[in-house]
Amino acid sequence: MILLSLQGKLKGYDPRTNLILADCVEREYSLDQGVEMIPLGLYMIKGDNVALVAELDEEKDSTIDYTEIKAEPLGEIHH
Amino acid sequence: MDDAANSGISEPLDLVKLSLGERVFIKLRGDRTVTGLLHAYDAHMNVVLSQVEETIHIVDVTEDGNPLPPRVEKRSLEMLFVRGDGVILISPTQQ
Amino acid sequence: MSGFFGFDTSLPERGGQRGPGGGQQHFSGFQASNVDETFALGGAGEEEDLAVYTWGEGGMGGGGLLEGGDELNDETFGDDLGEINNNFQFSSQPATAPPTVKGKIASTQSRYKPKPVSDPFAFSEDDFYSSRPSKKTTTAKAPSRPKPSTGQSGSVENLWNKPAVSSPAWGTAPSAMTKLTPPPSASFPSQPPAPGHIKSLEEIEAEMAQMAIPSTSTAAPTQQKVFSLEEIEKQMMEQIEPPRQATPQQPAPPREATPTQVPGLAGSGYASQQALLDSMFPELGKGPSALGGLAPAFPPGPRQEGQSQPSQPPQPSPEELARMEELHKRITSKIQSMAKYNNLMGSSDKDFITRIQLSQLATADPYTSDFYAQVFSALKRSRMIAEGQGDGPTVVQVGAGMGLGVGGPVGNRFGKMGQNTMTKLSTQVKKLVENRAQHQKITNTAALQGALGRVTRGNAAAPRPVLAIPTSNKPENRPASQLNQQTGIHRAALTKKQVMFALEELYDAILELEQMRREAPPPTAMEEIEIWHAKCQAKVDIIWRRLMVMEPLDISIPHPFISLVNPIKGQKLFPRLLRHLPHTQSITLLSLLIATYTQLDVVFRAPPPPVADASLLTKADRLDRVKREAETDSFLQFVIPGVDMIINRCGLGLVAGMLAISAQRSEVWRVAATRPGVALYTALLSKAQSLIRSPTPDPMNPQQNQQVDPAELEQWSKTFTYFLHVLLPHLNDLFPSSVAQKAAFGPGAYLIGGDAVSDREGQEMERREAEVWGFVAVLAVNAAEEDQTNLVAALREKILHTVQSSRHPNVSPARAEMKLRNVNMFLNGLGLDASMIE
Amino acid sequence: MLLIFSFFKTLTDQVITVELKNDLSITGTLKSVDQFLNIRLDGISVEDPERHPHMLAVKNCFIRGSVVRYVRMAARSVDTTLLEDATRREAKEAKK
Repeated sequence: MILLSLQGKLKGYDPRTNLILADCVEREYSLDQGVEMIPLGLYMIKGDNVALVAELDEEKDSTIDYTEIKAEPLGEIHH
Repeated sequence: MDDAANSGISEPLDLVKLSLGERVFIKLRGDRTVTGLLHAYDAHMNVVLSQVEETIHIVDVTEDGNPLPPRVEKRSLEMLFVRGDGVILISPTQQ
Repeated sequence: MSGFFGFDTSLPERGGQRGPGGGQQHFSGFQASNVDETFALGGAGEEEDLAVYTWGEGGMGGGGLLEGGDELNDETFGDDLGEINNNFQFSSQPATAPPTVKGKIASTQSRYKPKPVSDPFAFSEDDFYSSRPSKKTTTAKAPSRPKPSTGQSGSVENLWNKPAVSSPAWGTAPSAMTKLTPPPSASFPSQPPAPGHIKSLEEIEAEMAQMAIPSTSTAAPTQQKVFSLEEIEKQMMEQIEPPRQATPQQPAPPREATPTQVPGLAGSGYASQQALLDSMFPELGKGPSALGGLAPAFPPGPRQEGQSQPSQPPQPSPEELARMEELHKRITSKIQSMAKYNNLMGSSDKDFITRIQLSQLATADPYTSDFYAQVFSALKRSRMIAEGQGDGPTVVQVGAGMGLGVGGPVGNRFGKMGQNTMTKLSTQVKKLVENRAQHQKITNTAALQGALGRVTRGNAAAPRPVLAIPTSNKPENRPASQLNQQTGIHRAALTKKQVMFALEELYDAILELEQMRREAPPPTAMEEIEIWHAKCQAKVDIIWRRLMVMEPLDISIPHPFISLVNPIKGQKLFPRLLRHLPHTQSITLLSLLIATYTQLDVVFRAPPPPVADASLLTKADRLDRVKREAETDSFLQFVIPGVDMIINRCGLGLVAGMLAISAQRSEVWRVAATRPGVALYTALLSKAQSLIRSPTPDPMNPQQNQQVDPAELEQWSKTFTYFLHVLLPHLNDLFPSSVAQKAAFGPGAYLIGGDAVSDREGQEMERREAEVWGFVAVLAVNAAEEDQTNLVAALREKILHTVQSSRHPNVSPARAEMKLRNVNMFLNGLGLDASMIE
Repeated sequence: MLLIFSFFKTLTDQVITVELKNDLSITGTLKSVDQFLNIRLDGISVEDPERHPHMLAVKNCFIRGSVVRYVRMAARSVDTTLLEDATRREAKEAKK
């Protein structure tokens, strides 16, 4: 399972948590250099890969300088 | 503990039912074990416990790959829900 | 409206004039982006209600459906069918307008006319929201039109189209998920091939072509030319056509019902179950009518077809039957191999399944599936009202007896829901429940055994584990309650497993009884009251038997009843038991308890008073003490109040008798040295005293001041005096502080003596002391004159020590005050006071 | 069958901590739950922000039931005796 932390506009969803995200940007976290933002465009994500859907607080997000943030990527979900 | 069979116990869940309100030991995936008072369970092995002590067995590995001696992390929690898909084993604790 | 995610998830309004280019769309939450053009979405506007997924609306293609039940067509298919073409819209709402639009915008509405009824099956607010858009948007967004297959126009493409179009013709379940069961061979003119020779498809078809069975039925035209599978299907459809048009209610197609007709095809459980569901929810969904009302044409229960056949055609000869059978098998396997993609579930099938699941869940009695939430919020509400801040209904009562949501005005998750949606939801749920209630009366569960396998309501939701434990019937493994009746006068005590099992059986019985009590019939219905009362009584008897109180006194050590009350789980059950037991039985129970009091863990293994310095103890010892303390506390919290309740309803004679039992059966001072012992005796003595002081007015003649029955009084004072004399020499050892002092050795002794122990532990010690002082106080009150002086004499140094230590410099004022209060409890009873002591 | 769902319903508006199977622990107020035990939390905070800065700019979130390992809550928000009774009823219901 790829460990994406995606950010995008939620276009649609269903009871199985299948999601449609527009203007997707992948945030790649790493220990050595800051967060890398990779634009991906329009994504349809199958529900069972989704762990968590969070609402982004836009202004708070703008205050964070992601080039400074250094962290391991999110851990894998071990079933 | 004498052997289980009692004419009233027809399926494994009945054994778990005997421990309602009693202290149980639960083995979980990810090298974790949990003990606590059992207050609820269902067919998926979802469980609600109180006065819980969680033990995590960790084996750290140094860069050059040789494992350090295993260590144990303990946590105590007052009320805990455990999702059934992580549960391996439930048994009454030996008092 | 902020839905499940707390932000507006509703999707773009469906613009009025929307050519293929798509105008600017505005999300209420997000700015429009060019994406919308490429991915024009079905409207999910706020005011536009939900499109209830009428059964069968799924991926049905455009025209070309040779379906019966024409009168339903308009409502189902709308007027402008447009010409028949290969553009089969798999999604219910084609994203772009189909080319042949005659003026009117061919929005989904006109084409499929789904009824705008909000989703009736949202179990909770979240399903309501999360399920709503999906119906409208996600499926709508599925690639709406299979791109005109450029190169690949081979049979696979048609195959894909074929089943979608022709499945109804096969007379099976009217949905994309067609388990292509073999066509009813009845309408299949067949000439059996020569037996024992493997045929290829062409040969089979060739045979079928030359077959010329003098068709008795008028309808089937017999053509001579070789026809491909498609023609066979078309022919099939025509044959199925006439019977339905003639008399839709006619039980079976007029063709002779040959034995090779697949049993259960027409009245398959699937169809009957669906008919059952439609009868349950006529107003909620149009039912299969959208697909030409297949179900009614095939009444459930194929069995009657056989018998009620009007004209009996000449029976085909047995070997002809065998040939038909063999041919039939080969054709079936052929068709099946071609149709292996067919068993994907269309969205309409998923909704059908959901409808079944939800019909299992809807229940008139909210307790069955929502017991914890219902009772928890009721308790919370009553507590809030008790504290005076209760304000108005906090459980959202949606529909009669159907508490859907939880949470007061502050946590009311329905706060955000519009009022009309609330009323709509509650009316639908009410209809759902009422339908279900009267439905339960008429159908038996057999009807539910449809294609989904045995769907019995009871455990439809819970998986039925298969593993069964072999039961060995060694004596100690038989259930506790039966065990005791047969075996000899003395046996081993119950094992922990047996005790736990017996307790669980008791709990189940108690829960049932409590539920029964809740469902008392209305006071007016006299005979119902009789039955109900008898039922409750029967349940009480079962509970009484399971308590094993009537077992002989020395059957085992501990007595079976005592081993039930020993674990905390048993103690917790005690008060709930007493509520249901008649007075006589509870007295028997109490006498047994008192007679076997010393067998109780909390008495036999009573923990020693808390030692000032816990470090003196080994870890195991400390853990054991903690456990025994917990058991004692729980005993005092659960069992003693029950005991007090029984004692309060006893007369003086009974109280005297009970004291006598205890004095006779156990060393009184050992029992009195334990907290449960002190509690029991204090209860007995104080009840006796209150009976003597202000005897209970005789209900018959309340004015005449009731005199204590002299005989009982005599019996009581004799028993009490004996009890006191046995106890006197040990009075000092009853106090936890003196026991601790004696037991402590080494540094601990100084700690206790110097009272330098931490204030918290000190106060705990004082609380324990208070219990014993209370006991000796009630002893003093009951004692005759000279006994009181003996009592004071026996306790002299204890009183002095306590008073002096209360004046000790490093004793906290709080603790000192507690000490004085304890001593005064005793002294005031005798008209003395601690201050008198200098 | 819906015992645990019923249990969680009574926890709405209580503060709980959800521990995921990738060791990410999120504390927040339980806003709603469904029968798959999907959870919606408001006003969330991550337990170990240095290790998990991924959610710094997040206020509320939806957690899929299947990725949850534990849910921790205050003992006072649970009536254990009632819960045991409810479990016994559920067990009896399942055996019918």
